[in-house]
Amino acid sequence: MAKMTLIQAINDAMKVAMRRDDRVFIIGEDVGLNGGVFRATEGIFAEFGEERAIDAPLAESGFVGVSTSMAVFGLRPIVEVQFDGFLAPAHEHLVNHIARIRNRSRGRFTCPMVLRIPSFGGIKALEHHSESIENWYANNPGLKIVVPSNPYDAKGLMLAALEDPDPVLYMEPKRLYRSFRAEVPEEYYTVEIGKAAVAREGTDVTLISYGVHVHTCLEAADKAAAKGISCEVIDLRSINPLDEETFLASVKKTGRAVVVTEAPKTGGFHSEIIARINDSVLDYLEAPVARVTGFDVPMPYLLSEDLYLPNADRVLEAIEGVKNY
Amino acid sequence: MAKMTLIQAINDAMKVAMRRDDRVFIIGEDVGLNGGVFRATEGIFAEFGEERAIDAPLAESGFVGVSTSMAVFGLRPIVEVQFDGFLAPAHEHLVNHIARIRNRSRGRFTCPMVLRIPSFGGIKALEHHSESIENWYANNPGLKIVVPSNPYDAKGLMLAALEDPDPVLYMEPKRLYRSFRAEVPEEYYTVEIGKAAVAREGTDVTLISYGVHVHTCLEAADKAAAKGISCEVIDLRSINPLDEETFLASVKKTGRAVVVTEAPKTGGFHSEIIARINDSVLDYLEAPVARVTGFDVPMPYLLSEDLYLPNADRVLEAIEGVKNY
Amino acid sequence: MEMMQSGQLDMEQLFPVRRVLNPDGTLVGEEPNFTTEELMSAYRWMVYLRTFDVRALNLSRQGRMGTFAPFAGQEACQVGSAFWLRRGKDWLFPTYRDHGSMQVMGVPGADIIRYYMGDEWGSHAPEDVNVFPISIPIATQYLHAVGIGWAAKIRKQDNVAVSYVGDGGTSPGDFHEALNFAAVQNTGTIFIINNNGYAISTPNRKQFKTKTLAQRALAYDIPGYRVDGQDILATLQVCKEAFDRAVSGGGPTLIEFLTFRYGPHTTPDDPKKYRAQSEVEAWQAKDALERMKKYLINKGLLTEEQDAKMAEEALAAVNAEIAKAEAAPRPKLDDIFDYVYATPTPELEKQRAYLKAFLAKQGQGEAK
Amino acid sequence: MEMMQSGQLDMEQLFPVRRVLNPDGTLVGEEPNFTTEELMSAYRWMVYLRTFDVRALNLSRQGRMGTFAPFAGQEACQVGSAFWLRRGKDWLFPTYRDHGSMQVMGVPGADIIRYYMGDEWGSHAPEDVNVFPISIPIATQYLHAVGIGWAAKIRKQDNVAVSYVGDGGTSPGDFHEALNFAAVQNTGTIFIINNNGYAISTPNRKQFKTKTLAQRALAYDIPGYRVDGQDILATLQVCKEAFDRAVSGGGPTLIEFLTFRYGPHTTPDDPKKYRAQSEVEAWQAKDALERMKKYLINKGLLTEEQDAKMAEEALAAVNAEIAKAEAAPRPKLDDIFDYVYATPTPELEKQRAYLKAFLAKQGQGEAK
Ligand SMILES: Cc1ncc(C[n+]2csc(CCOP(=O)(O)OP(=O)(O)O)c2C)c(N)n1
Ligand SMILES: Cc1ncc(C[n+]2csc(CCOP(=O)(O)OP(=O)(O)O)c2C)c(N)n1
Ligand SMILES: [Mg+2]
Ligand SMILES: [Mg+2]
Repeated sequence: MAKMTLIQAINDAMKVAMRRDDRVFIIGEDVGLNGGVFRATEGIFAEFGEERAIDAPLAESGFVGVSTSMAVFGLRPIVEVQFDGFLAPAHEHLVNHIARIRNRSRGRFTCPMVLRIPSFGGIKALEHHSESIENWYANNPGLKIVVPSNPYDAKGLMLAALEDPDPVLYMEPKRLYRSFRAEVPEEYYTVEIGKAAVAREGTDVTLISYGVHVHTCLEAADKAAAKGISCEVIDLRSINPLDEETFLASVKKTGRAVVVTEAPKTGGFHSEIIARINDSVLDYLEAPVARVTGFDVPMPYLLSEDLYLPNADRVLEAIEGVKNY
Repeated sequence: MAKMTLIQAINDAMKVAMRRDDRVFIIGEDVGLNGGVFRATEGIFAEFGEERAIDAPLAESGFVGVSTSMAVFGLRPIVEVQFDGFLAPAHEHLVNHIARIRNRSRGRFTCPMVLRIPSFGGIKALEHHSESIENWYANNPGLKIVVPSNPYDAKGLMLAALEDPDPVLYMEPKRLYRSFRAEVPEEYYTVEIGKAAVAREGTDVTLISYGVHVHTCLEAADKAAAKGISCEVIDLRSINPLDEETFLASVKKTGRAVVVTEAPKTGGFHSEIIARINDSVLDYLEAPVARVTGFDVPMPYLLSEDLYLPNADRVLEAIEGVKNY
Repeated sequence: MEMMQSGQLDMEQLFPVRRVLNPDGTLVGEEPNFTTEELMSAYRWMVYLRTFDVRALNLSRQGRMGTFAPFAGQEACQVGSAFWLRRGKDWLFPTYRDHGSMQVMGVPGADIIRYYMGDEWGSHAPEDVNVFPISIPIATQYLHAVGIGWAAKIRKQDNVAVSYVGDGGTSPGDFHEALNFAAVQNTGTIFIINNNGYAISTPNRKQFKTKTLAQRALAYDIPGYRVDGQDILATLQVCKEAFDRAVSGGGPTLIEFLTFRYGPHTTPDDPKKYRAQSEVEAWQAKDALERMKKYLINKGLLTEEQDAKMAEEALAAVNAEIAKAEAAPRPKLDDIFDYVYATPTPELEKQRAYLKAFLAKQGQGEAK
Repeated sequence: MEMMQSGQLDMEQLFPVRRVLNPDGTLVGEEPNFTTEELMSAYRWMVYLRTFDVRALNLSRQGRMGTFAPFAGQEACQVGSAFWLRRGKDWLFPTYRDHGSMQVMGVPGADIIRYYMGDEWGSHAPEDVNVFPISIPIATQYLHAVGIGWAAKIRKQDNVAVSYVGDGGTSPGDFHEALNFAAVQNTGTIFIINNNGYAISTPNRKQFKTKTLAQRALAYDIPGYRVDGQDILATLQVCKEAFDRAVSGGGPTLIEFLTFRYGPHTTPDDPKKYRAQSEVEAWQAKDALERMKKYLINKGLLTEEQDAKMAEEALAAVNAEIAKAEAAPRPKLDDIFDYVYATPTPELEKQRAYLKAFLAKQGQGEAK
């Protein structure tokens, strides 16, 4: 075991995978010699050479598009998009090809690819560098979407994604890259894609989130505890497949829920969670499910970023709202 | 008054607008001499010439991108994307520029543009020609999204969209292009963007949809009536802004709701409607809101299309489900 | 002054149209060195494909399949570009109009008909045939072709990939990104442009300013060619050169075929709206099949009788493929759920169960 | 054989590097015809911008603004390309590194600092300054520039638009789509490529295969130039030719500036990871400001004293802009809701009210 930050865990996972499987390679902008703008690929160029740590020309459609057939050919691409907002040029390849090739060819061709997307806000970056883009793909069958919230899951989900026979969007919460360290096994292990985790057990209110805001929820849960409210925190870990069993069981138990995501409110993925609760455990609800989200505005520039982002106090207010409904 | 099909109403609206305002022009693939692959722009090239009915090179990013600054310059582009699935190459321009230029420049630059998107399935077309792409943009502030369900609204919403100071995605249900005719005033009029319509009044169950499936709901309502269930049908007409008042009032009255959309189920826009019901009128619900949607699969090729699409019988089953809950 | 210089370049002269046979079937220059077998095989393919295309368009018109994109007029481009590829080794990334090339590469005609009937099984290529499903999103397939060459390079293999676009397909950004990636990585990729003069109704002059598309190669320092697309010997010759270059690590090639589609863009299209009948006739006078036929007859390799027989055989073969397609089982309900992922998600299983239960209740069972 | 032909073209010879001043400030050829006022104004701008850039990078390092992209080393490209534009008439579509051009065009330095501090108001150009907000999505702005020329054509006006990309910015599809659209429509667009050798860490050789980027012009039949980006007289001269062409309906021009950024890509970047110090020094030896200064002194238009004074004035001016920016009001809560649409939706008003109520409850009022 070693103490690693989330980005070290991602880096370690990629190295472990590349040592085990020579079909795995990394492609993207500045992922080679430079080790990535976030240093996620630090040391990989040195250890594996420029054929497996590829600095592509600056064209997302291009390197996502070529990676598609490289995966079909039998390689295992890890594609790094430099920032969330810059995945947009590759949208056509994701929705019309990568997500569909297995289905279109009735299994004749498949596209096992991991697309790494540094995601979400909170690091006071320039515009287009702090986006919540999961909703571009949450309604797009054929893709899987995972979001780690801690170093252990980051490594395990990356290795699981590389084993997965289907394309996986791996959304990395930038804000957590270096925010804390945790124990991470040095050896190979996987965290099953499609299984949520109970990050904290509780009895009064269920808090549901993924990525950064699992921590916002944990912080809010502490504050709520101080006020005598016991919160259970669910870390979805995977947006697709969505592990409804875990959060439905919790809501069944607590009868109260708060969903926390960072994307704009209207049409955000959190609404699917509310819909699932409606589908299956409506009768157990003691109060409407509360949602703490971003606002229906473009991600503000850094001076106004904090106004936009969900925080523990906003979650706490929502917790009290559903508790005292 | 004249009886028009939905596509004739769209054609008429564009001509009316172009006669009133010489800043309005149409750009897209084959929209000029050929009159568009659906004949939506029939006669416009002849009447307004090739500078106002522009056959662009085959590049969606290109003609959506140039139209952005043409709108900023002071013109009023109507951009036709040939089919829903081919909007993907222009995704970057929509999410990073068109939706944001007003906000980014604090009102200094604006982008009044109407993007026409022949949408949804039901016409047994080739693949990528029958997509429900509203979810790419339903979580994207800065854009408006409208979907007409009849010729009268089609003309009124088009003219309203052309008056709108902000970009409007105008999703055209291909399946309704020629499916029926209705009275459409010859003169200029607008249908306010952001106001839903009560397509049919009822007391027992509220059916909420837009576009093609307003008709699926009406058909189901007939079948339900035969079984003694009175359904109210809400035609949202606009996805953004979303007129929650109208459907919340109805659900408050009926206590039962079925949401019908064609996109894949998970993460579809219908879940936002369920979330809004949860937010505001949960206590009035006699049963969980039912959803009749597409499945979590890519839009099937034409032989399997009918398996995928919501139909009146599936809606009827849902109506009985919520009624007998 | 730099401007003058580049402006001075005469691209039509820099990229002369490669031609081996004159429209009347006589040789432009010296005899090309193809074996009799190659000559006969190429011609037989064209005869078969012309027949296939005409019958398929009829099927579509009769509603026995959905919208179809015919290629009649472009046979020499399709056959020449797929002719040299190694089955089971090389790759082909077609558009909706390249079912000629697909069949030369080994895709059964029945599969193509099934695709256009609206069955995904039509895109399930035989195990030893590396033909990607038809790409309808224009130009995206150019990048896929580059990925194969790049992957092959990494694996120290020599797989060649051919991909196609039309004249309109040279406008999307992916066309540029693909050529640039291929040039930088020196991949074994053959980029075909089937310039048939129109993108649906949009003529070349509204699509690009230049007199040639081959000159796009100059932007990437890769070889570019213009070829008479109605001359099977020219298409075979240039594609062989490109194939040899690709296999030997010589990198990518851009080939512009000057050709024409005799029919509509797709079934519902009405070409009279945007092009003159005289233009169609002018091209038909240069027909690739006629030209090759005359050449073979002059060479004593073919008689009218043999030709008529070949046509009969082609028709029989096409009809057999159609029969096979129409006899094939219709797609099953499970098909739409089984191939979204290697293993359906729990949610997908619920949806499958819901649909089956619903249909059962409707007394429809699996049927539609 | 066609291949040989195009392969034979020597692009470096076809697109010779335009240079007016040698690195030592002496003339390459005959005296260019610029007025003394133009010469002094161009030099003064470079001195001001160098000062601005150095100070801004420091502000960023001190945390007084966010991540910043410095352009020191590229002043001659920025000044030369914006110099001839008509305020209130022509348009400029900058990248994150073109705040030099933006200021020459009339954007206050204070606005640029506010932008990098993280305030959208920094992108609110003065009413008579048609400078689009910085485009960070690479190459998208090239299409915006084409749209202006096209719209102007439709409105029978002669507005010129200039847009920029770096060497990396030539790879996205939008670069190709923009050049093709501009060529077809013959728009009055000036396409600048600031080729500074690297896209963050990625060197030219991994970005493209060719020896020049100017040759991309050959793919569209538009004029292309290569220019010494450290020579203000060369950049002014070529850009004037391009401007005159654009205004007179002569169509688009592609200009490749050979230049270099002395500093990091952006504040957090460490160039030592990917380039040698010797390379930086080699470029600094060709510095545009030094070169022009020598020229002006030789010409008797400038003395060391005047130069020193100019530097002082520049520093004072820059400090004034910084002071203005730091004194500017911080963005208000309402700002994030007021500009999403011309009129906020009912839902947005609810969200605004919720946020205000929440902050009030937190006792934070409007403040953060
Ligand atoms: C990205 C995209 N946009 C639009 C279309 C619709 N479309 C199908 S074929 C076609 C014209 C293609 O013309 P060309 O590239 O010349 O090929 P051809 O059909 O002439 O063989 C268009 C616009 C598409 N398939 N993909
Ligand atoms: C579409 C897109 N992808 C990635 C990025 C991240 N990024 C910002 S600058 C840059 C390098 C640009 O290099 P170049 O075009 O040469 O311009 P320079 O920075 O050297 O001036 C990259 C990859 C981006 N801004 N946009
Ligand atoms: Mg064509
Ligand atoms: Mg650069």
